[in-house]
Amino acid sequence: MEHRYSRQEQFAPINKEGQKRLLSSHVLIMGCGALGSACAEMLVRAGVGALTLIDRDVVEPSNLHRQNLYAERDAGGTVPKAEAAKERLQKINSFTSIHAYVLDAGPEQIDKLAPQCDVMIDGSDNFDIRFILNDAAEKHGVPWAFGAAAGSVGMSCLFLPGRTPCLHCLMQGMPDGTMTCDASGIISPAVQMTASLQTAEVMKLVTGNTEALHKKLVLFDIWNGTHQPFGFSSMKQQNCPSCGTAPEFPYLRKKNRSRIRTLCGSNTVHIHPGADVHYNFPLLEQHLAQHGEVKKNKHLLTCMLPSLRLAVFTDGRILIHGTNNPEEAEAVYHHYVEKAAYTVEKEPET
Amino acid sequence: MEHRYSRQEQFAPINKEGQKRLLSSHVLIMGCGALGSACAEMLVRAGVGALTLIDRDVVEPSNLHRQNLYAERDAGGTVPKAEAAKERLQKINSFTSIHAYVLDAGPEQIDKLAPQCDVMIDGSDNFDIRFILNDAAEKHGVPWAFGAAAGSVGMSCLFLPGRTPCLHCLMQGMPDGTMTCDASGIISPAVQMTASLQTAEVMKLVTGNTEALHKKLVLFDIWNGTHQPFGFSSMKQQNCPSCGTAPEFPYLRKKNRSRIRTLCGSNTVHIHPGADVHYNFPLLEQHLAQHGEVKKNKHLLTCMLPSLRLAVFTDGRILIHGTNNPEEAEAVYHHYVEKAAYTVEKEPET
Amino acid sequence: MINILFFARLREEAGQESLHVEKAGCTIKELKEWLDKEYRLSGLNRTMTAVNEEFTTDDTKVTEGDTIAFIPPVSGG
Amino acid sequence: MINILFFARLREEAGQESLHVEKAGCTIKELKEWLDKEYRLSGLNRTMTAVNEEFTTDDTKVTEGDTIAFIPPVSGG
Repeated sequence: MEHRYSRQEQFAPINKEGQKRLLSSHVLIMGCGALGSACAEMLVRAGVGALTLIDRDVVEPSNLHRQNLYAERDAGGTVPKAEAAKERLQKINSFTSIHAYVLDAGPEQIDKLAPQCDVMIDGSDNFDIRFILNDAAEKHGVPWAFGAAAGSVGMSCLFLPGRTPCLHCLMQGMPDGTMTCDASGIISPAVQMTASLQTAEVMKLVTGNTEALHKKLVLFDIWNGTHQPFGFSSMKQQNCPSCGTAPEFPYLRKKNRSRIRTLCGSNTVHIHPGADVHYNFPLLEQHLAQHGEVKKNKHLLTCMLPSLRLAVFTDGRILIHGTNNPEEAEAVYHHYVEKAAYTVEKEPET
Repeated sequence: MEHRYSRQEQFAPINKEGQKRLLSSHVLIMGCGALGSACAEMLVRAGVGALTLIDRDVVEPSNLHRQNLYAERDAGGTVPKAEAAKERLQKINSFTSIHAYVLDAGPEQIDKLAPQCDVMIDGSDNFDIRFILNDAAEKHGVPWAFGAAAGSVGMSCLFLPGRTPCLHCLMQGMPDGTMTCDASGIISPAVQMTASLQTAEVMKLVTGNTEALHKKLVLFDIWNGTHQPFGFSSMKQQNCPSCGTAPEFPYLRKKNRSRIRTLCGSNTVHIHPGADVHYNFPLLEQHLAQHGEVKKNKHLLTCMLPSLRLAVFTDGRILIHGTNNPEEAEAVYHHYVEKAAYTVEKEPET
Repeated sequence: MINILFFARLREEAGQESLHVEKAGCTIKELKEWLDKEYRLSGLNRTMTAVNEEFTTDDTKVTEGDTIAFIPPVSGG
Repeated sequence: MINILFFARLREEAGQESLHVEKAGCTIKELKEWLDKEYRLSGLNRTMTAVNEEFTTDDTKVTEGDTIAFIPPVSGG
């Protein structure tokens, strides 16, 4: 029987030499939602040597229509995406070394993990994380593949520190009023197309085909049939705070990210009380059991409240499903969770 | 928790009405290789009501880098793709009704299955099958989504009987010297991109968005960054034997397809002795066991010969892995298999 | 005459794919202000802009025959 | 002057993406014969041809300024 990478080595620009490089490369994927799942599967099938997966969320039924690593049995709302992703990926390729972090990664963690990998892939759903990735990429000289999709639209772009302008140059600051999956929905062909564009650039990079890199931002709409590359080489700002002559990496310095956030594409509020907040889980369970059914595993504890579902992670984060209202979520947190909280000093788990 | 199709219904052109149509649609996928796997997964996740899968092959290690329904445990060379595909797809969505045929489908079977579905997807790797699909599509008025990929190149096009020219008009006869995965290799982003283009058109069709159909052939090369639609409305031939004023559906009439074929993308020869040839399996097993290790399941029997691997299917077909030489394969067939063959008249299993 | 292309959300808001207008000589910033006033397009301020398929900044002057694309960032994933 | 674009396999064989030649007035068939002779491109006979992004047949005449794309069919999958 021919070996598993034979058809990929047969592709002339990769060949045996490129495959060898691919097998010893390390890719970090930030977020295991739709784009993260799709990129991770392609790269693991292709034979990437090591993969670092980071995701803070659990698998929900509404993820299944577009997130290709998850099956029905994962979608009960208690399995962390990073764990479910790793499990499926290892069945696909047991030779890839996969590090899965169930973690709401912020500047500290990304700053620590970025220099360990050859390239980073954006599998996130928000520009807060993307600007942190961009700063970490510039600081450590690690390329990263931006990707975003909503509705039938997608965009993708590889940023190469020192060789292309960065995201900060291109967008000239954090965008607002962006297209989200919440507002516009999302269809899986738009996801796979965006992820294919991201993965192709990453494959060029890790197989040593740097001369083939596209160096353009591609924008498409798979529903109306448009597909357009845009050059951005002239956007470099010499005084860019992320990649200019005296960079300050402003998004790596921000420790005070918003504590309460509404998640893209799900009727859910995320609360991060702080890296040093933890819970007395036996006490929490005893308390919550009076209000609804409690389930737990090594990563989290869930409780079905009358109209909401609560998930408390061992790293201190809370997801409140069934609301988009930060104030309601805050009230739920105070009422049900806060009394079991305590504070410790702890290293980020990297 | 929000339901599994909530983000797809949120996409305005689909909404609840389109989702309802999707849930009651029936799609046929011809071939469960790279494109067939990718289209099947997207459609099953999206909630397609019924899926007919047809494939004649077994899962091999060299499929894993690009065929997204298969994992390592499937790739021992004894599990039929249609079966492995169905198993994974049902874990993803247990509500889709999936009919899996382990079958070397020819004109008779396709002619019979085409009118039962709303649209057909080309997941094959050769134009022999595509011209049969095209004739069946025209005869029964069923749209079909052509797709092909090799190297980093892909093309896709939806053919609408009565509304667009057909494949026969467009290509003006069976092409030769085409790009194959054998010669050019194949990378998974090219597969996912082609399948995304096919699936998007199929989704438009089955959700009732016919005015959004692209009606162009899209050609791309994801390595050099080209992506180009081509119109083909002027290619309609009034005397086309497949879709003209007096159609003869020539590819549905051909019963004498080549008996021995080399398969695309694998060092394998396929022998089809004829629909009425069957084997005495106990005799075959007894005979083959003298030459190498024999394994069997309900679909096939395999034997590891000194330098080749032989798979004999219960429907009469033979795959000989480890050679590209039809003459060598023919000799192996005569030497090891033919003496256990007998002939019966049997209906095609549809 | 210049050619303006709208993408993604802006295409829906504008209700059209493109616009041909006599606006050669003005800057991207002026063009955005004009579109904001005439077509009530939202968030043009933080919309990326490309002239002839190359991204550019707000102070760029557009010239006769240019194609200007307005691209609102997509954030989902 | 016409603009010839090569795709997929033909691009590799031709060693270039495009060609500018003085061939206005000839048919696609004549153009294919010329390319076969001058550039030794294989299988042009069964190659799909588009003029200005619309597929067309071998008897079409090309006119000044046309862009002609040669697209060899891909069969894998």
